[in-house]
Amino acid sequence: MTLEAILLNGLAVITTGLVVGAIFSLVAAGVTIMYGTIWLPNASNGQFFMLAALLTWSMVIGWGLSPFLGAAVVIAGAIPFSLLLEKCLIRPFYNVPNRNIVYFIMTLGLAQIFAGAFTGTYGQWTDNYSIPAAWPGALMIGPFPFPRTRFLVLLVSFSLLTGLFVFLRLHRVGRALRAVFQNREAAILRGVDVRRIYRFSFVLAMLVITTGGVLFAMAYGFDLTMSWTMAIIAFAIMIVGGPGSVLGSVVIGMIFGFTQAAVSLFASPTLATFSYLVVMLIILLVKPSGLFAR
Amino acid sequence: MTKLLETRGLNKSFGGVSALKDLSIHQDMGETLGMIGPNGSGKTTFINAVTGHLTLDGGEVSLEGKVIRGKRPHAIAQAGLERTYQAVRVYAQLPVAENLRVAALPHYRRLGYSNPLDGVDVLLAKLGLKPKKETVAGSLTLFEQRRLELAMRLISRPKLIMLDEPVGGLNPTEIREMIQLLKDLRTECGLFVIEHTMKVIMELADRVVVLVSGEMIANGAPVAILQDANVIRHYLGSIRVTSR
Amino acid sequence: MAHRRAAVVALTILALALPFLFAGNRFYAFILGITYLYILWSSGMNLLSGFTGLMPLMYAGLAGIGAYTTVNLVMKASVSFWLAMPVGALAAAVVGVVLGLPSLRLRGFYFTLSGLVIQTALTMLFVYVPQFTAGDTGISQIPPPSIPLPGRTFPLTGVWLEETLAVAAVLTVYLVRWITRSTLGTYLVAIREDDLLTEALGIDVVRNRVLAFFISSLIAGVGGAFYAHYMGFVSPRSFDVLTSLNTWLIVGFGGQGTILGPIVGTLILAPIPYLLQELYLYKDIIYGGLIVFTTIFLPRGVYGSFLFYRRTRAAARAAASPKPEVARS
Amino acid sequence: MLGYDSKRAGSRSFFLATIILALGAFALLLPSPGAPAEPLKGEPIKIGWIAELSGTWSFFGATGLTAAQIAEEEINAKGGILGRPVQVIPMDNRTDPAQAASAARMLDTQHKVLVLSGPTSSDTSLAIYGYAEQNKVPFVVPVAAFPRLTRPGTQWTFRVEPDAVGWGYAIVKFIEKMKPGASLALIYSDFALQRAIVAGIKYQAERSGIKIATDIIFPQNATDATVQAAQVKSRNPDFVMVSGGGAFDVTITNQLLDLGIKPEQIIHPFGAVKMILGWGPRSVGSYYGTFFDHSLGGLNDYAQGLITKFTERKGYVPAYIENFCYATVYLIKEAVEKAGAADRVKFRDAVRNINTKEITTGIPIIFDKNGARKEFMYFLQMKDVKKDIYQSKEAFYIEWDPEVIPVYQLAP
Repeated sequence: MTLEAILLNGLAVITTGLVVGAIFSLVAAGVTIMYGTIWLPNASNGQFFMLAALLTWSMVIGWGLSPFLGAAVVIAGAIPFSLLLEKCLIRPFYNVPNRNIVYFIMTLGLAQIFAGAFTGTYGQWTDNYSIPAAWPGALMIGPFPFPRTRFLVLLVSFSLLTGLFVFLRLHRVGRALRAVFQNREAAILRGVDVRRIYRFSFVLAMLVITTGGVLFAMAYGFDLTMSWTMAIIAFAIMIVGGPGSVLGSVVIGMIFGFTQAAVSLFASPTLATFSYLVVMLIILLVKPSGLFAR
Repeated sequence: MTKLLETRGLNKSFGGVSALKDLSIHQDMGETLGMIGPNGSGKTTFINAVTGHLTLDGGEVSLEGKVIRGKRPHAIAQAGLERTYQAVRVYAQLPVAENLRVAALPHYRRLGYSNPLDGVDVLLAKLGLKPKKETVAGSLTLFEQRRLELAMRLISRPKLIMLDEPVGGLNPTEIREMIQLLKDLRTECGLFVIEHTMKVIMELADRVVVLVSGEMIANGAPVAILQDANVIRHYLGSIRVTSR
Repeated sequence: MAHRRAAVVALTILALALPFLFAGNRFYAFILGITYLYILWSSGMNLLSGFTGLMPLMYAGLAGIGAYTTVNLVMKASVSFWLAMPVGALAAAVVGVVLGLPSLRLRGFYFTLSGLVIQTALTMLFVYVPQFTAGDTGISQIPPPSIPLPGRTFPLTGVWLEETLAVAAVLTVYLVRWITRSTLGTYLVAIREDDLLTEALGIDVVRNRVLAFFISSLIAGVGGAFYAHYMGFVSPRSFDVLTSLNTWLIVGFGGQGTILGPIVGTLILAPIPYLLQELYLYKDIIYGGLIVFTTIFLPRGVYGSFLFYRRTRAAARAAASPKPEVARS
Repeated sequence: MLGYDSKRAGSRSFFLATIILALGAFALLLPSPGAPAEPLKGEPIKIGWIAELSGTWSFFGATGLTAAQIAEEEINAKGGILGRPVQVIPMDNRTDPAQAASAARMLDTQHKVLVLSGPTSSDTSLAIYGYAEQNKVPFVVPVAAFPRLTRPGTQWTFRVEPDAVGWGYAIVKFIEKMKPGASLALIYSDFALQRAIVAGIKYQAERSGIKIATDIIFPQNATDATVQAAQVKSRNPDFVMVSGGGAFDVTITNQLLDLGIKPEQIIHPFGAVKMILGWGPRSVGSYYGTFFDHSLGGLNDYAQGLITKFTERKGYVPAYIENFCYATVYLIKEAVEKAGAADRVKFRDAVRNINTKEITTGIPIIFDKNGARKEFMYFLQMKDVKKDIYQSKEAFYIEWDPEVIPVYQLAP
């Protein structure tokens, strides 16, 4: 290979790793917050991700809004939606023993409902969804043209992740949230209103997942198969990174992103997908609490 | 003569912090041994280690001369060494009779019974649980559950039962009854009792071992222990001698 | 309980007779066949999810292993179905035990999660070993089993195939019933309720868990083999996570940890996709709605709730009268 | 079952309300299945239409069914078949082969259909193929390209769409014509269909002196192709054959363009309408294979009728999938009339010996002994893409005999 070719491939790997990794990390962060605080393993996270992406698509293609406006609307809409969900389906189980299993099964049901609704509506309209570049053109990094939109997606997701970090570390509510991560009972003793924290973290997590979906829709074309793939990947990252650990989900998310990007240079991508599952299983067996568990 | 229970140089540490420092304790046949010590002094760890719920870092454990160290908990239980838990543990969803049936199943053949529930009624009568036979265990009072717990051990005719705070959470009257009950049991099988309530230890134990941060600092007759300056400094000073 | 025994016998006879009653209409006969398959599967899964308290989300994957092994033996090595099926079942059972080992380390939910992972891995495996599975295009024209009679072989087609499934289902239910009433059954329930205590009482938790996995996976494998040769077609999609969830939902909907629960669940849920053909756009929604509904309103399942209600009433009476009678499940 | 008492799960009625509301809301979103044609007198001639009506690829099922129903209505409006109405009975296969198999059984045993048809994907078709061959039910495959559907020994199945290995053959022929000795990069998802196409390409490439620059295969449900696009770029081939599964196809295409591959270098083996719209204006200039396109010249009245009626109903123009479904219904009509009765064996023989022209395109329909059709393929170049409409120009047309290359060895 010529030097230029090597440079081209190298930059491709880096940028792809970053973009894909960032989106994975976002969704996984949402899932992990949900599980860490509320003890809610959200099997329908993939569907929520999908919902966000599809709605963005509708806004842009259907209503002809600008991608940015569409994104904003969808993300804003996520708040009341998640509040409603919390009230109807999540809150009633806050005091149920081994509620994680209950939640798991219920969200699996939820996933079915959404899947059905999607195929019954969007599925009738088209088989592939893609929105025009929000910011057309590309930045030249050496020989490698990096599409502006995906650069934007990168910026947004990273600033979001950092924001999430700072919030959890420094802000009062964020600290309370982490207190609940670490030790529910202790948090209660210290007078944290756990139910409020639960509700808050659910909405927060939903927001993060929604944003992930929106960003994905901006960066890539997508179809209805994406939801289940995303659900599994997010779970995988959560398991490996350690439930409740945003740091874990970011680190592992990035690793996932980069492996997916790099592996095709050396091995078959199919092999990569398969290896995730194996790694995940080993981690589950060796350290069920995950690598970054507190 | 062979000891009922004998441990030689037990060692166990959790992440560098040693919970048991080469602990050598023995219990004679027919003897009731008590163990006291401040919280986190390793009493429960000791039971866990002896009954195989924990893997030891080092040391020997033998029951009636037979080595049981390294065996899995169920094997040790079948060898005749059973234990109870600090927090009462019964099958809350199942009726009393079913609880006992489960407890009897692995043992009744060895005891030469044809039916796991043989002799249950006698046992229940002795523990005053007869009328509760069909009640769901979860709906029993704590005291009843403690007795059921005991019954579930006795039904397998163990050589030794290790009781982890048998009167925890009981009121004075119940404690008195429980002590009486345990006294009567001493004829049937060996008892090893961990307690904070000195009253229990004083009345039951023939001999007391004092554990402080995994080390045996004293060992002798209850009365003697009460006077032991060392013990008072380390332990008794900190608690009221009467029952809670 | 004489009337109870009578009811059991009556049910059995009915189950065995139904295929002939439905013989007139191949369509309903087919749905009946599917129903028997799911009775078999859900009873098998119930042994784990209901009586042992482990939710094996890789169940369909195990069925797949049973199915593919059998199909390969029959179609490539032209082994008789009746020899191939046990081999397939055994393969499923062995794999099931191996994949069940995590349950010895992982408690409750983490095991469920690992099951999800394993199931996904198995489905991918089926897609990417086309030499055994023909990849995602699946294996078609799988012959129905046949009984070698002196002189000629008698192919089990039409009503006889459903009858075979009926027998298989009935035998499975009886097997599970027998197990749950045996010592093993008692141990499994004990382990489900409190594994630490159970171990302390001298019961080998590991051995019994492994045993449960073995039997349950064996049943999964048998079901898989029958499925393949009844449908005449298998593809990885036949054994994906949704199938696992279907089976689980049937068990949960009917009532875990009861013998009749899975049967009730199957009778209600299994025919739905076939009877609701016209509502194809709503099927998934109805289905998902059922799952949510079950988790919220019938945490014990249809039959389970009924038993629970009866038991609580009995308990109330027990509290009142000195000579109580207790409802048993 | 879940170890908690439902009473603790809060007010039941409230939940019931919310759930019902939720379901209701979704129900409102859902379009209702297409309306059946007004019936003529007499026992209808039933076509069992097993399609992807729900599940992942429900779009193809839905679009195909609409086209078939247009044909159904036209035929019934013009007096049906042998004076009897034709009835297309839609049956969902949930994009799941196992479901397709049982759907076939239902149509056979419950509805007693004359012929099975409808699937738009290879794996569901293969499931039905198994049932049809085993139970001697005629099966006319409108849109499924996997060669195994007409493997030697096939008795009851007939494929209207040319087989995927053949597409590979056609692609290479097309490249050969444009630039002899050109180099071709392959970048595609790991699905049976794509594997078959590539098998054909590789086989014919050797013989036509086309160099395979690189061969990149993605797992199903991959998300990003930048790296692979870069790999393609760094080999700078003359042409790139792109075929991703679902929307990933669009992603690959865009990312190839991002990296400076020219649209004129890109060849898509097949172009369904929404795919073409998905590739969008950026792809103008690139090529795609097809079997029918509204922008083809000299379309007859049937074709025009299909295009107008279909566009009215769906808001987008029909392409080859829709056309095959439409034409298949007419093919069945003609065969029944030849057979003179709605009898399965007679019908099967009639299809075997049929020698006719595709109702819309006039391209001959002749089946070989395995039920494979005399094959053909168009290659079109994209000229203009708007929101719901596009224009293309014919660049190449080729016809060939199914077994000009050993399709059944290449895609067993």
